[in-house]
Amino acid sequence: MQGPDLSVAAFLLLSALTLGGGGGVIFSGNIVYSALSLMVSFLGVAGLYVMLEADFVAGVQVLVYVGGVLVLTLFAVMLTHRIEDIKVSNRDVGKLPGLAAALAMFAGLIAALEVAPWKLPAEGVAHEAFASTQSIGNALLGRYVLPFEVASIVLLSVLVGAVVLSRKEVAEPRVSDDA
Amino acid sequence: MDHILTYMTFIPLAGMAVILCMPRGATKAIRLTALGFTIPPLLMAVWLFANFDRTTEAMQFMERAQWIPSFNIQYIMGVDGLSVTMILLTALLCPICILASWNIEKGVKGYFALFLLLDAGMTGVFCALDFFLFYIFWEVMLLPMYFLIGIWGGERREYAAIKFFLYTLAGSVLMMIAMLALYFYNEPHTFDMLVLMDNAGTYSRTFQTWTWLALFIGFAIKIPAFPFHTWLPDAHVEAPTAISVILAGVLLKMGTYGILRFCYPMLPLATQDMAFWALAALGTWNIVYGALCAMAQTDMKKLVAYSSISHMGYVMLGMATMTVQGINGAVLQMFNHGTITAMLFLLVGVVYDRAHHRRIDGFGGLASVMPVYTGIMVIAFFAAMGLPGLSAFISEVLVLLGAWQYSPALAIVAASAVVLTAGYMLWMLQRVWLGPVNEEYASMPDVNAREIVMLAPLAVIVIVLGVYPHAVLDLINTSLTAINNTVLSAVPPLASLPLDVLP
Amino acid sequence: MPEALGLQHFLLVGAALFCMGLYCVLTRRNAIGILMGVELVLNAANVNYIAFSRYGVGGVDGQVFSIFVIMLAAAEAAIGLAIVLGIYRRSGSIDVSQMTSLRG
Amino acid sequence: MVDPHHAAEVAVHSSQLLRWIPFIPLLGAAVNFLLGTRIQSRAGRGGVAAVAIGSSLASFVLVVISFFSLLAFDEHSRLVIDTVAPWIHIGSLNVDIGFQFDPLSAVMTLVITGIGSLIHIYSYGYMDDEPAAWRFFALLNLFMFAMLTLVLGDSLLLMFVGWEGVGLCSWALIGFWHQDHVNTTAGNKAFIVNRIGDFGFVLGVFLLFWSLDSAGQATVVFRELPALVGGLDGMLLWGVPVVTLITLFLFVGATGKSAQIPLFVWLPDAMAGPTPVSALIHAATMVTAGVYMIGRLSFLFAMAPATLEVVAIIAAATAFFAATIGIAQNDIKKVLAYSTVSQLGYMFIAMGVGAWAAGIFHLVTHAFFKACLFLGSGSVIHAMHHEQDMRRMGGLRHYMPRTFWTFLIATVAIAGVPGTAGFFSKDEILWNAYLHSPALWFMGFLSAGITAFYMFRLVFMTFYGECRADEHTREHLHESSGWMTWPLVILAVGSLFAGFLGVPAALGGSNAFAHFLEPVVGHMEHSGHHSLALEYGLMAASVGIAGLGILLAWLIYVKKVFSAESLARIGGGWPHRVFLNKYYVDELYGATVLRGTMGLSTLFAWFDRTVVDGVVNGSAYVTRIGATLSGVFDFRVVDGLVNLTADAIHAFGGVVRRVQTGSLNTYLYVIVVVVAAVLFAGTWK
Repeated sequence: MQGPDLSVAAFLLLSALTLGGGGGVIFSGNIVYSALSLMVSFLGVAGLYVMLEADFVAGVQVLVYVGGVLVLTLFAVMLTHRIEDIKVSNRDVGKLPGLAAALAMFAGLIAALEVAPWKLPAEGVAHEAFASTQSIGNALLGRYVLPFEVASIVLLSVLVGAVVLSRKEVAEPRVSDDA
Repeated sequence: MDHILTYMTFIPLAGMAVILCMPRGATKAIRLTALGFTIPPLLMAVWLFANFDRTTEAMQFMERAQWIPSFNIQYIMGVDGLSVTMILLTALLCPICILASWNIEKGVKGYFALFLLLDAGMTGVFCALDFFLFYIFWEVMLLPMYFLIGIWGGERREYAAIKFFLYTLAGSVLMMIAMLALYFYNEPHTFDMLVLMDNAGTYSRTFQTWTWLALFIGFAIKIPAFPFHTWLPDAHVEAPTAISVILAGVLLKMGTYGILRFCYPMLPLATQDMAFWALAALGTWNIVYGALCAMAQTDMKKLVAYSSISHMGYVMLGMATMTVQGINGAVLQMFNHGTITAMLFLLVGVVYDRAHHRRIDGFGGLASVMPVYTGIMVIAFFAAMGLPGLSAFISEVLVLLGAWQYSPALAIVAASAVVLTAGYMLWMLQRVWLGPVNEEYASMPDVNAREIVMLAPLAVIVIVLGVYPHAVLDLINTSLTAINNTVLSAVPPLASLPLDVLP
Repeated sequence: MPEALGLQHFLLVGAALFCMGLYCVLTRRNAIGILMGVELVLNAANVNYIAFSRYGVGGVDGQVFSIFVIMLAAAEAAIGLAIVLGIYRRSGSIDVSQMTSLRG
Repeated sequence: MVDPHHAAEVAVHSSQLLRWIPFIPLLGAAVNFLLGTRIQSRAGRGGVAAVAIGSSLASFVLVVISFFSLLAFDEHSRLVIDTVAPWIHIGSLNVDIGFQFDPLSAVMTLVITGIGSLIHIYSYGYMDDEPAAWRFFALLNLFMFAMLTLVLGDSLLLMFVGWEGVGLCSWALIGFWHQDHVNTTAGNKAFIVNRIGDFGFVLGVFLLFWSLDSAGQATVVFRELPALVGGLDGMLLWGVPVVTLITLFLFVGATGKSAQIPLFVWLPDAMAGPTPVSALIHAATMVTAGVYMIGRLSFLFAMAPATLEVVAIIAAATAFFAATIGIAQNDIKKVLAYSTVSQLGYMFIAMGVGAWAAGIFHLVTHAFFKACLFLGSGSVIHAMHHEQDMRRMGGLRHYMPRTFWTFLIATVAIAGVPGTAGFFSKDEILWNAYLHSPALWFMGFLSAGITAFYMFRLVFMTFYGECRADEHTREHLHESSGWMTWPLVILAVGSLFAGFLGVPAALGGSNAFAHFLEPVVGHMEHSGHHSLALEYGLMAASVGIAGLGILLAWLIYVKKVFSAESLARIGGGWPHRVFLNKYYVDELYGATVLRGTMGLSTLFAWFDRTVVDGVVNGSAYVTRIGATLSGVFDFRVVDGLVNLTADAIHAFGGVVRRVQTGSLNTYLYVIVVVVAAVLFAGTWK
């Protein structure tokens, strides 16, 4: 672990990366840029995970989100848009009410954050680092084995479901897109 | 026979699953399956009757398991004399009702599946000893009833079904409020009815009063007591015969069962305070009001429905008296009314099946056309009138005897209804069954074997209980005496007494 | 050892990220854009989980939960995008403001 | 559960035989109900009749055996009990299905089974063309069972079983020819009016039970009662001694069953039933149940002099008014019916003055001559092809001599001609009435004269003079078969000689009947001493007025010295109209009680459908529903609340469904706003 100053600096940097990426996602008019900003944000989050001693999750984050979800998203973007009109298809509506709602929510969250009685370890108890990968493995095959198995079923059905949903139907008239 | 109550409750549910797997067209097989799945509970009920320990008021055949531990909800089943009587009635009426539904042609599969669900719900209600479980069964029962009336009913079935549903739902909501109140009042929170009863001494008078009122209105709708009764005639008129039988035979009893199971042992102080107006006076009013309304009806089923209102008034009056005779008479009356009204509805159903209407002035002289039918019918009618030697006499005499001790004035008013009852029953008897033969129905066939099979057991029970009422009285006496004593001996919890009376 | 960084800091980042995702979901008309917003929201939740796991008393549980969240996010993305494709094939557009067949 | 003190006095015998006295007729009824149609189609009417008559006779034989075994016991231990099974044991209420046989039950059962058997036999002749004979005989047997339960039951509750059971059989037998609404209406009237009486009866039982309960030990068992009722002395309810209230309630029951004012109206209508039924139920047995009940509870009534006054006054009034109505009736059975009401009044006079044994004695003699009269009239009606109007009869003594002679004997007996049964029993009552109050005696005395008059009017109109029947009927006039006439002969013999059971001391007899009953009903001593001369004088007076009545009837209806029409015009004709229309009591009840109840019922039904929730719903809603439903009566306001709820939910749904825009954005906004609000609310300090 680095000294306090360094860790603060790292935190600030990663937060900026995360939130900046987020800002890019929401404000970019071009959906491809949005997708790329999303990637930046994900990477920032992964960095935060590392700072929080959750290196396994950080790895998963990079692999699944950056490698999987994002690529998927980009595929979808490509499949649903003619290349030439990519730019116009990422319009926003009702920015002001949305902003108001989001800010209201943010304020609410801040307020909750201030007053919530977080369940923290007692004063003076030192934080113990633990081998996160091993613990997660034990937890997944121990206490959480049932949700773990259920998750596998969920994934299987997602697999099947996605195939069924995106399967091209022969009789579909609009299928002849230049995807 | 461990877990007998669980079996009794869930065998019909299994039957429902089986029926759902059967092809839609196999109507005969579906009917037989439905019948087949109501017979084991009946046999188990007989076994229960034989093996029930009549000397203790403790719950018997208890089963207990954790269900939702985080809310301390348990699966508790058990019976005492009060509930075992009602279970007997349910188990008896269900096969009979399946037989009475033999002529249903529309949506046979759905009908019998729902019916078995209803059966499971009803049995569950009487077995459950966890308030939450009770509530679940209570609601489980409501839904099939709604569909059974709403789909297989008469002309205004949807109106009747919705009315039934809304009324009952309103009752359920109040009951749920009371349930939660009891749950949170107890520390640790619990739905265990035995614990709720044991802690009855700690509930303050105010708490008891409000909880009592919520529960009472919930149950009064089911009974149905006076201002909440109007769903009943409509539901009865529109419901198919078998459903009317279940409605009058079992569902109405749940109201009074609930009062005896919850209000009495859990809220004894409030019971003491409320019994006169909410039970005794209202019950007496029910008796007279129902009888007078019945007298003016032109539809046979409606007449029987109003007579139910009248007869259930005896139950309310009897339990309110808090005498041993009154409370025993009340529960005996619940059982007797279950069998007698079931007979009456079945009998009305028999002519309705043949003539497709139920207008009292639309018949005449059926006695000449259908002698066997008329013979059974006379038994049912005179039983409903409380003729000595038939079952209802015993219960009515016990109720009125108790009522006299409680308040002679109420007893006199209530007893005067025997004249009114004789009036409307005989009047209907005369117009439908006696007199010159109505040519239109001169060739109506007499009851067939199936109808005799469903009517004869009830007729036999009506006669046997008139001569040997202790078949039921022995079952209920110990438990009811205990419940009665709980109420009579209840004193306010110490905390609510004024400080100066404390040592 | 007093730490310079506390739970609150990370939660603050999470909250901000959450609100961005929320704003995205609220304002985008493009279905894919909305899905991206959802991903942001889920990430915000994950940040919280991991932060709780580090600073709170739950131990490894938070991390396990975040794994599940990631799993669900992946599943959601796959299905969501497949649906988007389906809708696109059916209506030629993925503008959510035109998808109102659920109107009561 | 016999009170030990009481048990020491009376040695209780027990016999399993007793239960079969009521059970055999029940068995007969069951056989005929369940298998009657089959028996009748195989063995004919004789088969079912054999079952019925056989079981009735078997029961009679058992009664006779029991009677003689009873006589063998010491005078004060004449009580046989037979407890069959436990019945109701709840709290302090302990009742068994049990029977008891003592001198009072013995007398009653002898009458019921003896005369009952004769009537069974008679019925076989009378119902010779009845296709549903099995039902008739089954019901007769069932009636026997119920009536025997009434008199043998060892508790008030079991007595009540019989009490209502006979009501049921009466209902079914009055409406036996149920295709005619007149008959079934009469049956319903009988049952419902009786129910009013029963209502009083049960209240009396309840009051007795709870009063005894508060006095120490509650019971409704007859043999335990005498020792316990002493505890009721001085007890008050509503400012009235409870004993008075109890006995008054019970007496209401008696007025219903025994057709006294004000509940007598059902009995004349009950004549719609077949004549053997009228004889058995509405003359000899069932209607005397009230008398029996008072006799059974004489110790209780003796404690309530106020009630006895009421009983005596009502009884005397009934005897007199019913007799006057009898003068004007033209239906042969109606005359007999009013005569029955009147004679029952005599019995109640006896009960009211505490002459229990005399009342029961009259019950017995009345059973003989009134059964004979009814059966005789049945014989006439049978011969006349169900013609009951005396104005179309006449001269029948030539066609049916045996019927005539037996009828005449019974008429002589009811008129109280010295030496006949009616003379002894009626004079016993009148003598006791005089001892109590001369006014009471005078009412009875007048009634005796009127009775003699209208009974002989009946005889003269029916059997003397020219036959006024039409040609066809006259051709077929014939004496009835032996099945019908032999019972008549036996009953006529009884009417002549039954009186010698209780010849009073004044006439050199020993009044064996009263002595036999005394251990049960006790004896009420009258203060003061009256001379024999007075007793003889009173006897002579009543014989005299009876003779006067007979003479008057003879002058009017045989000699035609005065025409009946001119008599009817006396006083502007209104007395005759009043008598003919039975003092308009039916009309009065119809206009008040019946109309009132029906009106109340209609009102309540209307109220139920229209008003119950009208206040809640408001008139606007009523109008709206009213427009959509067909008739005015479909206003159904009670339903309104429910419908209103449904409508409200629908309207609410109409608003709420706008929220369901289908736009995900809108949903989200709602969610966000709500969550934010919750957050703020939750964190607000």
